[in-house]
Amino acid sequence: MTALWHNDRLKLVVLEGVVRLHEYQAKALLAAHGIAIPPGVVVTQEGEVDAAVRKLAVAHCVVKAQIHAGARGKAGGVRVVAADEVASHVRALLGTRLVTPQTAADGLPVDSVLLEAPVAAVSELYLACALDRAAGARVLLAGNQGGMGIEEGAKPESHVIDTIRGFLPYQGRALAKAIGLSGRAVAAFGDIAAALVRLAETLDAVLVEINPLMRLDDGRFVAGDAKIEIDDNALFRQPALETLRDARQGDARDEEARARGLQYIALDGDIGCLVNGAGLAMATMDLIAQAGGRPANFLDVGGGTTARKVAEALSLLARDQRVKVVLVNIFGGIVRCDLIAEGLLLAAADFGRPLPIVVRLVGTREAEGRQALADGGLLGDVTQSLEQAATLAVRRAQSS
Amino acid sequence: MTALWHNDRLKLVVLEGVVRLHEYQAKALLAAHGIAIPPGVVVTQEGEVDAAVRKLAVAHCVVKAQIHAGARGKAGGVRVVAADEVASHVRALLGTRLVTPQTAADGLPVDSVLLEAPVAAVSELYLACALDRAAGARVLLAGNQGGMGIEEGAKPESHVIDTIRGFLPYQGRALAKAIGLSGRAVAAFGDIAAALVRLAETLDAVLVEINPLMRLDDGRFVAGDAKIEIDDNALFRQPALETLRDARQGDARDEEARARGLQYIALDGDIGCLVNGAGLAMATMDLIAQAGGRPANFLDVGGGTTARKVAEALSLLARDQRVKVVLVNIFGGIVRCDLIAEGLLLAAADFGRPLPIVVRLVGTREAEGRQALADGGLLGDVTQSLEQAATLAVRRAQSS
Amino acid sequence: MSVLIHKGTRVLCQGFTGKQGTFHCEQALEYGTDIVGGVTPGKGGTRHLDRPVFDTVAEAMAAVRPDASVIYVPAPMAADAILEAAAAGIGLVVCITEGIPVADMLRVKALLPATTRLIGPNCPGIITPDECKIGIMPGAIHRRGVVGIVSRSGTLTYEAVAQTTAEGLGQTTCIGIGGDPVHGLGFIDSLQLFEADPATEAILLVGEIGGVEEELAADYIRAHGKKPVVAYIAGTTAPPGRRMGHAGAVIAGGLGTAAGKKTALAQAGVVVVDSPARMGRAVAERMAR
Amino acid sequence: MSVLIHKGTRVLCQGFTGKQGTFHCEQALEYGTDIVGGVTPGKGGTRHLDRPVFDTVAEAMAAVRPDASVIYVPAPMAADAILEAAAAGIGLVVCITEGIPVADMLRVKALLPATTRLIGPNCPGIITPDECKIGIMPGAIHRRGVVGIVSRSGTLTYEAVAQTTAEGLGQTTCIGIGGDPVHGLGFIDSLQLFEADPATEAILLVGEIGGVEEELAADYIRAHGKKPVVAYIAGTTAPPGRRMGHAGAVIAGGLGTAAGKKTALAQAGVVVVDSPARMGRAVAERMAR
Repeated sequence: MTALWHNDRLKLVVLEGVVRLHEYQAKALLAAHGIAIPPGVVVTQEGEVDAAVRKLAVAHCVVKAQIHAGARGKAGGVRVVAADEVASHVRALLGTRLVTPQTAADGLPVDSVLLEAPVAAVSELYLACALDRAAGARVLLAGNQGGMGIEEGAKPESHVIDTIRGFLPYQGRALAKAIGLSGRAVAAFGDIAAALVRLAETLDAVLVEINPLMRLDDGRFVAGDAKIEIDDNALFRQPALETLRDARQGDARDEEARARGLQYIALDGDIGCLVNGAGLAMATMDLIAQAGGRPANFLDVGGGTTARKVAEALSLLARDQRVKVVLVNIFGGIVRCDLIAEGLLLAAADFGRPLPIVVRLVGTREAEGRQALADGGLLGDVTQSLEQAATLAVRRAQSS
Repeated sequence: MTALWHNDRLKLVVLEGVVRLHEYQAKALLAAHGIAIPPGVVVTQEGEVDAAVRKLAVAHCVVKAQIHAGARGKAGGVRVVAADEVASHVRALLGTRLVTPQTAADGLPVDSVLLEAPVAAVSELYLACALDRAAGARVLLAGNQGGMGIEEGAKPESHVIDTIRGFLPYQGRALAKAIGLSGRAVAAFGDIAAALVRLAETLDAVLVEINPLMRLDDGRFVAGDAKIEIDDNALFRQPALETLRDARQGDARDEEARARGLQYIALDGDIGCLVNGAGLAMATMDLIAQAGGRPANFLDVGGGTTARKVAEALSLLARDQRVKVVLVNIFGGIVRCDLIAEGLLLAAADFGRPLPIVVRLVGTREAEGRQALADGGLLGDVTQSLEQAATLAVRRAQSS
Repeated sequence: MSVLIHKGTRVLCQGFTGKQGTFHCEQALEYGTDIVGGVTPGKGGTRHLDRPVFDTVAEAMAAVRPDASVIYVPAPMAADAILEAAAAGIGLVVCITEGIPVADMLRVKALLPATTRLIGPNCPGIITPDECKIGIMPGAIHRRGVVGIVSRSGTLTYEAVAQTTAEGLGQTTCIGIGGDPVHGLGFIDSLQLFEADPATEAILLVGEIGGVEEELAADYIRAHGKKPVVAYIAGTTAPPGRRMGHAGAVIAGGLGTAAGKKTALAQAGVVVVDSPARMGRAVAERMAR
Repeated sequence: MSVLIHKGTRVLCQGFTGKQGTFHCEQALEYGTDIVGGVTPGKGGTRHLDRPVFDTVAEAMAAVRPDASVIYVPAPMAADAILEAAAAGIGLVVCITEGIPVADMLRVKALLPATTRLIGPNCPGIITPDECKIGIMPGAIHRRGVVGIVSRSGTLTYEAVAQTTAEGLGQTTCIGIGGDPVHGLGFIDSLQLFEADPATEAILLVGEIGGVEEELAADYIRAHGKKPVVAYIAGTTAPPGRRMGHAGAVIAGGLGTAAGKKTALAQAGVVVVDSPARMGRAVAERMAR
């Protein structure tokens, strides 16, 4: 999780469903925008370590597992080791799954490792450009306690960016003064702050975070760690960034669903949910929980879905062996219930295993839809009641 | 010359002293911003022609000499030839100097030739993003008569761009309607106009001109020719563009002066001018002309110049064999006249040829400066009068 | 009575001749909406659905004087379309398009003149039953009545509508404000409109996790609310830190949880229902008090 | 009397501790200018030239209440410095820096609040003889007197000053507006100020080729000018299409020629001199009429 504060004024949101970049990718983008980063080399095989360490020419090396989650230090994913021990540490990391307080229980795969020269910092700061949805603008956040301490530390100073007028270095220097910087660091911080905003704007990033921002004794700064999240709605105009997406850092089912244009999020339960509309999908999950069950997923086939999409979504759920029952909840608005029924029948014919299904189908041509399900011999429960559908699904899951 | 109009409303200025790009470089930048260009290949040697023509796979080819001047067509610098005749045409162009109505009498060197597939245009338009200094903003200009006709044709439509709010495609579509476009061309034109403004802003261009902008029968557009001029004051943040500068397209003396931080422009006369300050330099040229002489150059050593710069500038003029006399006009303000005198003596000692010099030296420590010149044995006239200096210089030029 | 739109509202459609624009305008015309024309750059001068097509909103404005515009333009060009409508002087812009880049909406938000109200983007639209339907909601589930509905969600709004219809209450106007993190009209704007509308007797607010708009709405209701408000907040069981479909629906660092929103609303005197199946019932019960 | 600056003007310097800032502030202090402090980010809290140094203009504003700021900051950061001064509420900003990117000046022009006047950039500055010198002009050539001088050029201004001093006329205030195509204060602004200043008995305008500011000034003089105006335009012999030193001095497509400017000014009743050596003489003769 990104650092966030319970702060009535900031009203921050960090978007999910964005393209997340690895630390080394984010740092390369920072460097391209004039922000200093430590000398570093990425390795994906143990065999590349020797050349990398020679290139860095350091006695000690920071070995950083590249996964899309923070708190790596606590989990052994970030270590400072002697140059001759780097290879063995890289070997121990590559190919494993790293579990940190911010990952799921099964962790995330370590496919690459960043080797960096250590940085002698006199202090660690925090700097981020995020989205302030209450203000309807980007916001720059600066704190004089970065690193691990940011989540417990003092509230950072903030500057809401005027979208039209932009952000200039002098505003960054004011922020520097506000967090107590003095001397050469004032100008350097102002420049970095302005560069960070420019980077966010140029790359359609909804979050650019440098934590820690390491202050050197000569007043310069180096980005110790970096996180960038790109607005996926803007990828059509950021073709270079699309290629930075690392599908292996997401849930495989999430990625498959994404490829089919479905909004899917894997959860821990056993009741598969297939709903049209995000709000209704969340409401369906709420109902399942109230009825004592546990949803296996969030799945939104879209407010204006199609029979084909519904069929694909149902097949996706059926292939998930944890799913003991599927609850279909479709409010046919513009979409006709009879066509949805066809899609359900198509997919249900091909489950390949016994899988109870509960269907709630209402709205446009709902009578024809229910008739079609009956005619097609759907082996499941069909109801008009939202609450009854949830209760039925929970009962089927418990009895299977 | 760029197309410009005697138009009280527009008050256009196209800056000089900018970095000019070749057509092929400009087109590559257009393409990177989503504006279509014809398929093309640049060749710098005859041996590259065969492969280029094969790659283009066309029966006829447009052969375009790459120089920093327009009106190439009238001078044979743009021709459509059969594929098997391209090589001989390229051979005839490369290594020559092309003289067009827009070049100096000795033309410009043809070091590269662009080979393009012909474009079947149903009409030719004009589109440019320039600087409107009266408005203090960029301006978009659109005309429905492009190509050679633009300078005589109807006044183009214009849209002054709000620097802060920016320019959006819908404003480009309004411009499209204003110049009489209809059908698919309306949307396409709007997109190109917006892309052109974005390009100008992103690259610090003071001029981006597409002339002609070729309209195809399906409503799409292709850039027939393109001109981009980059603000040289902004090159510090456009490192990629600095490398596109082609020094061979400028006067060699201009380039040498530029490298030494002097503002120099070669002219046709025989009186070398060395002045501190651009306004005073122009005034000095005016005085020379009024006295019946012809300046060999404009040379501004800077309002706050140094003895070293003055010495370098004087040496530069002495090496120009057309220069028969040098007129030095220095108003010592912050700069001390005695130091300037030292610089003059330093360079004058080393002329290597008999070269009369007229020095007008006034301002801070002018008495000491004149004394220094006398003590140093400067072989020339020294005066305090601006008019007398010009008259003397003209007389020396005429009698040498 | 109603809010924002009524029988006499003249509606323009941007993206008129596209698949979405065509389909939903057919539905709207069938419902009785006074669609006076459309805009598709390049198709100006033609006719579509027996209505004139224009190249630009400015031309449409001059020719058919629309009061409102509905936008079905694809996401990359949607911000341009919103600002074009605003520049032409249209007072109400309803943007259905989903997937607009956040940066585009930041610019729209900053540039939108005070004279133009924006609903959406990424929303079902707005409907005053039996009078005017602007958007993609199924018209048939609505009934003219007394409940003002405002919602961040799409199909969940339809649940709310169907339930209030089933209760015999009907709706004055239903506003889908959309699920994007940066959008136009908000809960508070909508509450103000419903408070000022004599025909609206009760307000049903459908929120979801993420952001703080429900919390700010609670503050507003506590200070200014006079009419009964019932609310449902979707996402009680959503895991923190994951985006649920909308870009807007995400719980971050404890902000924007369903529990927090429910508490804030309840403390402002709002009847908060836990079950999405009980929204209509709760409104009826609250009104009967 | 004078325009814009006088004995009591409190001057701040941005880029105070740099080579340019130090040298020219020493000169200004020697001249008697009331320099109250300077700004150099990172040197806040120190002293320089026996004056306090601040990290930001806002801090300087709070501590020493300057009326004006002179900027010697390098070109890449100069626009930032101008806008910082304006944001801190400084009413007169004089930017000496040359080589500022045009795009930066476009932004400055668009963002500068009406409460801040900008002189420059790429200019010698402004001086009221014997009272206050803000900029890089040599103080010694000036004499307190009756001519208001406004010029686009640097050293050519010094010619004008030296000539009016030699004629015994002296100057009220001399304003160098700078040679860049996009700049702050213009000819018309300066003419307005001189017209309103009781001490100014005549105005000397020094223009050059490029742009249309002299032509617009001619329009202004024809309509509003009451005081005698003498003008010289540099660049009669400059070839079209080449930039003469300044970014601003270029003749393009027949626009901005010296001949055109001279004609416009002469038609407005201005005495136009052909020789730059006769500016002072011409003012004296015009005043003697």
